[in-house]
Amino acid sequence: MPTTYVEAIREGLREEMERDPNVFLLGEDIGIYGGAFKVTQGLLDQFGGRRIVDTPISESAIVGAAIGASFMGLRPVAEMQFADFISCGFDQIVNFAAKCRYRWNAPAPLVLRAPCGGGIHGGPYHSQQNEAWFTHTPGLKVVLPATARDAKGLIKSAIRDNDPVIFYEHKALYRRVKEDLPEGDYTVPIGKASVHREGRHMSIVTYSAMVHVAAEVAALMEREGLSIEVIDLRTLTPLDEETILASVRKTSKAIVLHEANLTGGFGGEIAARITEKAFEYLDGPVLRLAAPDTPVPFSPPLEEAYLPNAQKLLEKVRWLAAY
Amino acid sequence: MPTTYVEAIREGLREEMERDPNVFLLGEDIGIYGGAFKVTQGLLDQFGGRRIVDTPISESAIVGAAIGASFMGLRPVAEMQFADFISCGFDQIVNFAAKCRYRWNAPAPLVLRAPCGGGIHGGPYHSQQNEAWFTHTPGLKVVLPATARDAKGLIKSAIRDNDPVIFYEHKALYRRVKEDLPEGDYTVPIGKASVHREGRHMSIVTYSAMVHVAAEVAALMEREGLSIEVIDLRTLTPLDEETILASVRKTSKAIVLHEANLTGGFGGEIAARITEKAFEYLDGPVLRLAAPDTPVPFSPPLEEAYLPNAQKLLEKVRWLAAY
Amino acid sequence: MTVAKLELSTDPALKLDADSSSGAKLSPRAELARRALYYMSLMREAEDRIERKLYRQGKILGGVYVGRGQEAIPVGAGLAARPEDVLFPSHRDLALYFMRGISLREVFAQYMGRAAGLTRGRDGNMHMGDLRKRIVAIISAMAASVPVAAGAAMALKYQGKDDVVFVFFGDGATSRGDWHEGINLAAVQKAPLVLLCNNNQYAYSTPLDKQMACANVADRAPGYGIPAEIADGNDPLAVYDACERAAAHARSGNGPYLIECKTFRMTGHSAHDPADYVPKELFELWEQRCPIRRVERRLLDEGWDSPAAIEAVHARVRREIDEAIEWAENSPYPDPSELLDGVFERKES
Amino acid sequence: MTVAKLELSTDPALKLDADSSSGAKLSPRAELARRALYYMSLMREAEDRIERKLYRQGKILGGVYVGRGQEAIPVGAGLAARPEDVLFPSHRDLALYFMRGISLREVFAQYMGRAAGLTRGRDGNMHMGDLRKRIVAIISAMAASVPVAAGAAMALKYQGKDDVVFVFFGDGATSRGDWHEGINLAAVQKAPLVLLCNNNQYAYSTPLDKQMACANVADRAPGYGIPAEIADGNDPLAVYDACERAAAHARSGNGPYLIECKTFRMTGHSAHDPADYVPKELFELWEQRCPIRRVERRLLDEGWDSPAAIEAVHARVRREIDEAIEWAENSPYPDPSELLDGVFERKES
Ligand SMILES: Cc1ncc(C[n+]2csc(CCOP(=O)(O)OP(=O)(O)O)c2C)c(N)n1
Ligand SMILES: Cc1ncc(C[n+]2csc(CCOP(=O)(O)OP(=O)(O)O)c2C)c(N)n1
Ligand SMILES: [Mg+2]
Ligand SMILES: [Mg+2]
Repeated sequence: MPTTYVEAIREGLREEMERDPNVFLLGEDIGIYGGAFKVTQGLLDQFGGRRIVDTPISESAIVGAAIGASFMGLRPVAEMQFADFISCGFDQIVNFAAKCRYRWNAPAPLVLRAPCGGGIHGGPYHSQQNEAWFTHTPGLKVVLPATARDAKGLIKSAIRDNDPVIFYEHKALYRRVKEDLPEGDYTVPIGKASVHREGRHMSIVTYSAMVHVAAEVAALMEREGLSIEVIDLRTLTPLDEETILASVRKTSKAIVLHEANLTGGFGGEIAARITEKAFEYLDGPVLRLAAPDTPVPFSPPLEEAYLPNAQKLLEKVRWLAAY
Repeated sequence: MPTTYVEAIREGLREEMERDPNVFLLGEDIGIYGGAFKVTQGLLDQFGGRRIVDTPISESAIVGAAIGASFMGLRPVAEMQFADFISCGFDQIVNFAAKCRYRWNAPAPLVLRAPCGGGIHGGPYHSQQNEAWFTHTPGLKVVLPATARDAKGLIKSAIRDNDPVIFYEHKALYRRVKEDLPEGDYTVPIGKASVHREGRHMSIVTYSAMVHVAAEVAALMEREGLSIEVIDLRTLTPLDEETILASVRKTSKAIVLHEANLTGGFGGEIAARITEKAFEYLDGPVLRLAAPDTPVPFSPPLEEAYLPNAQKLLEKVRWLAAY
Repeated sequence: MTVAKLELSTDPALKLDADSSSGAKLSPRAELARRALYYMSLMREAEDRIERKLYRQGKILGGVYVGRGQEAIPVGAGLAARPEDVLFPSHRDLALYFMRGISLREVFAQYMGRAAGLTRGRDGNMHMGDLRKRIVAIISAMAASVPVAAGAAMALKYQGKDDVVFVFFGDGATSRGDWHEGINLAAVQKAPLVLLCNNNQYAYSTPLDKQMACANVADRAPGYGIPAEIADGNDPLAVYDACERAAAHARSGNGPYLIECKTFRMTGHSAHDPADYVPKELFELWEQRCPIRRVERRLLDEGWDSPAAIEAVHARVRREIDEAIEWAENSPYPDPSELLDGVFERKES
Repeated sequence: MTVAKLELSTDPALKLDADSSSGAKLSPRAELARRALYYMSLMREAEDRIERKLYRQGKILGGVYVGRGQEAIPVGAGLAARPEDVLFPSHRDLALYFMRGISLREVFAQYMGRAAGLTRGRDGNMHMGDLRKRIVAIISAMAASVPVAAGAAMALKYQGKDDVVFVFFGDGATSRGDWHEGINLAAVQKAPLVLLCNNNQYAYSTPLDKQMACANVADRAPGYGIPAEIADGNDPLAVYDACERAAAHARSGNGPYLIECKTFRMTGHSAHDPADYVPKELFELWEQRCPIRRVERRLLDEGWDSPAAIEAVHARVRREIDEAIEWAENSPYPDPSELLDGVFERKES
């Protein structure tokens, strides 16, 4: 039976809670309601209110409390109801959690789960893809799975990791992607990209929901004889530069694709690294496809114009192929 | 009499307050104390407590109040005591101020002044250079003057601008750079880079305190026969791409330099744009020099190892010149 | 920048008196009750259509939040607010928009993501505002409006005006840091701010006792050195009276004033929430306190209106809504070519 | 991860009794007073050296904040805390570090940015902590420790322990959203949290009445449904007694308890602030309430100690400090090659 992305995360949480009595969850409406996206559904029944803690509407206190609990040896997994509200707990994340190991050798092994992304007509405050704020903050690991398999394996790794991990779950994937998962306990390493699809002529470097857009385009172009390699970064920090560079050195052409806004997005970082470290291999400029520099609009025709999609990617692919 | 950077900002504030009765200042300890860096010294005497408002320690309320006052037709200039505390008002900045014009046509013409940067042994919480969080947030203008002349001209433009402007003042420049300023009322446009020094063989694209590091290296290399053009961006968003590209198309080699952490810094954006839009002109990879991916350390030998400086830049310049 | 030109409300309900069957001059109290009935009915009916029809028909996308059973709060406050007063609605205060003269057409267009909505399709549902009408759009982050409202109130004082700001929020929102910072700043600055809490006893699925350890939101006021009172949130006239006291306090330079309206959320948190976690008895209990039925009874008991006149109000509301929905459904979506406009001011060149 | 192994404090002041000239067994109260004197003297003298000597000599860089006149707060609280209790000091609580067995050498090395400091030169001055000793490093953002302390307290409850958390903050810090959110969460969770406010009547240059519109920080406690009391912040035994009550309350599962210590900041905000904005009379008034002089008088009046014994304490303190400063000055700076270590866990490979 194929497992959906949302079930995969839930199973990952469940298994880790069964394995380690120090793991507990906190967040808004995660108990009896099972969370706004039902990720934690059923966990209250299984683990009780001591380990599934409904909090007041206080993102800063949620993050702060997770830090404090992690100092005491617990393994908190905090949910932001939407990634958009992570900005309400921002200071705790970037200044407290991110820096405590470096400053005074106090690790804060916590996980911050953040349902992100557009395509659900959520408008400017329920669609954000704001990972770039955190990839620019040393001390945070930023993880964004694209598949059910990775979602489960990475949430488990995140919980076991001894550093703070921001775990972005793409809302549009929760119930849309599914697959058969390996039996039993498995993890997917943080900091390792995956070659989602191999190819020879061009690399598309991407992550989260956009992996599926890239795969769609790769399949289409295959028929036209263009072999595209799709790199799913899975983790942005620490970045698996090796896998990216190996791919680009092979294909000599690269497009970086993400759903976040273009300017200042992580795509700039990737493009810059490719250019700096594989300059001699490049047979064309590194292109970027990302959302334009506006808030995420609500109305369907606007949101469609906003989000990167296969059609927009195809244009870039064709242009670069012809370069 | 040359005017220092800090005096230039103060004069800019004063002139705008004299010009427009809707301009007022708010922040912590900006009144009788004149601000932690004495930027607002003397203004309480001249303008009184109605227009120079000392607030509680509430960065979120300071930013929020500035937004609300701007809706009512005022021109608030809010001070963050250190740029490091801007994360405490983060949600108001990125979600309220940045998006209100786009969403419902409600401009928020406010200025957020933020003393930033290292070199003063401030440690992790009094040295940050965190502009990249905001350059990735559509709707915010991000300005970072490097000279006294620009500091005055840009603070005046920022106050007159009809969009929210984050104005980063580099603490290490406050009393270190000075120059003769134009007489009377002048402004420097937001969104226009300046060619700080012309050159033919290589471009260094930078901003804020690092402009002076680049200029120092350019002067040194001049003697070795390498002519370096130093581009002072002054504004990061909206970015003056034209000036950057024109320079790189002329020199064919570029280094991007900033004090902020490397990964996810704005340097990636600049390098990506150069590569994408001037690929054919490049005679070598676009290099970046930035702080490594750690918090800003306190102890002098560590801080020195952390901050980009002339010596580290020279290495990159020589490497690229020889490419 | 030229400051938004004010277009202050011509209250549509004023027309009620003219329409009224009885020619006799009504007492001010009776007029208030009538206007309250009209606006509460308008809000109830509009939201019922939104939540129970248009949303289920897929004509409205995204999150849909309604204020069923809580209409007395925006309506009571809206009646007390002067046209120059500035309103910061929260997500269960739809009536405020109508009371500020924003048309049903614009509101339905907004909910349907059409170009004619107040945000031209850029934001959804109740995320709307109009500076010309002195009504400020909420953002999603609970309580984020409170510091902004504090700043608006500081500006009114700066400008030497005796207008006040009304800011609305739920019980759950009071847990947020912004709530605390905003009230504290306004209190220190003695800014003219009326704070209206819709205490509907739940925040999404979270009941009050998991949100706060004090009995009343009003118990927080002494910590800011400001007065507070608890009002019957299901009686628009009680809310009105409290707002009159609060606004008088604020207008006289005494600073903020907190009103906690006790009420109940007669729905799930949003249209997709069946609210299984709420004990059924609570819905039954509070159904009997329906603010609309209550004001109707009052109108009848006091002899201010006949059953027929009351039915006429509801009928007029339904008519207006039918018309507006039809109009909105036929209005165009925004053009994708506008996507990039208005992130920054467009500079004339 | 292996959780930090606890190395609980061996209280250096315990040695005082052994050293004491009088062989007679002291009452518990007398012992407390003596230990208070030692730690207050240690903090005062260490900070005087830091602020008035080392800083001015350029041997200490960055910001320097001292707690002159406010020593009774960390010392009274530190005496009441059990070794397993978790401490979250603020920036005027240096004594807590000594009371947790962190050496003067480590502290001076920390202030001078040396490798032997608790942060190995990565952070400065009082930004230090040691999980093994259950003392958590402050970050600069005022009140950011409060939610973190709330979480630590939740964890102690989760673990079924009867330890408590002490979190320290200033009057100005109470304006921050984090203060509100952290206390509210702890209150709802009935987490064992003792909240200690150092109300020294200023936040940098900002006097209380520009920081809050209520008379006392303690007035905020009812808004969280928690008890509060006001203590004489210049009397370590009064602070101790209040902390005993607070900790007993928290240990019994009753949740947070707030203590507001009224005191005065006998310096500028930091070493570079001449505090011209503070009326001179206030310094004179509060000088008479010096907590060190006060506990000395008590020791003498009660016949617990002789003038010579008291002088011996100060002499011992000076000796210990001289030694530690010399050691720290001669200790190495961190090696720049360590710059990149420890952002993340180093993985054994
Ligand atoms: C900062 C923030 N966190 C979470 C949410 C998600 N959310 C939307 S409404 C809501 C509950 C609000 O409760 P309350 O303030 O009592 O208002 P009510 O919905 O009951 O009227 C939550 C948790 C949000 N909007 N903002
Ligand atoms: C969020 C934040 N804003 C501003 C500052 C700068 N700052 C450092 S201490 C201080 C005053 C603190 O006052 P209070 O809490 O009363 O403590 P005190 O210094 O009086 O002991 C300020 C404004 C800060 N550290 N954190
Ligand atoms: Mg509620
Ligand atoms: Mg203070």
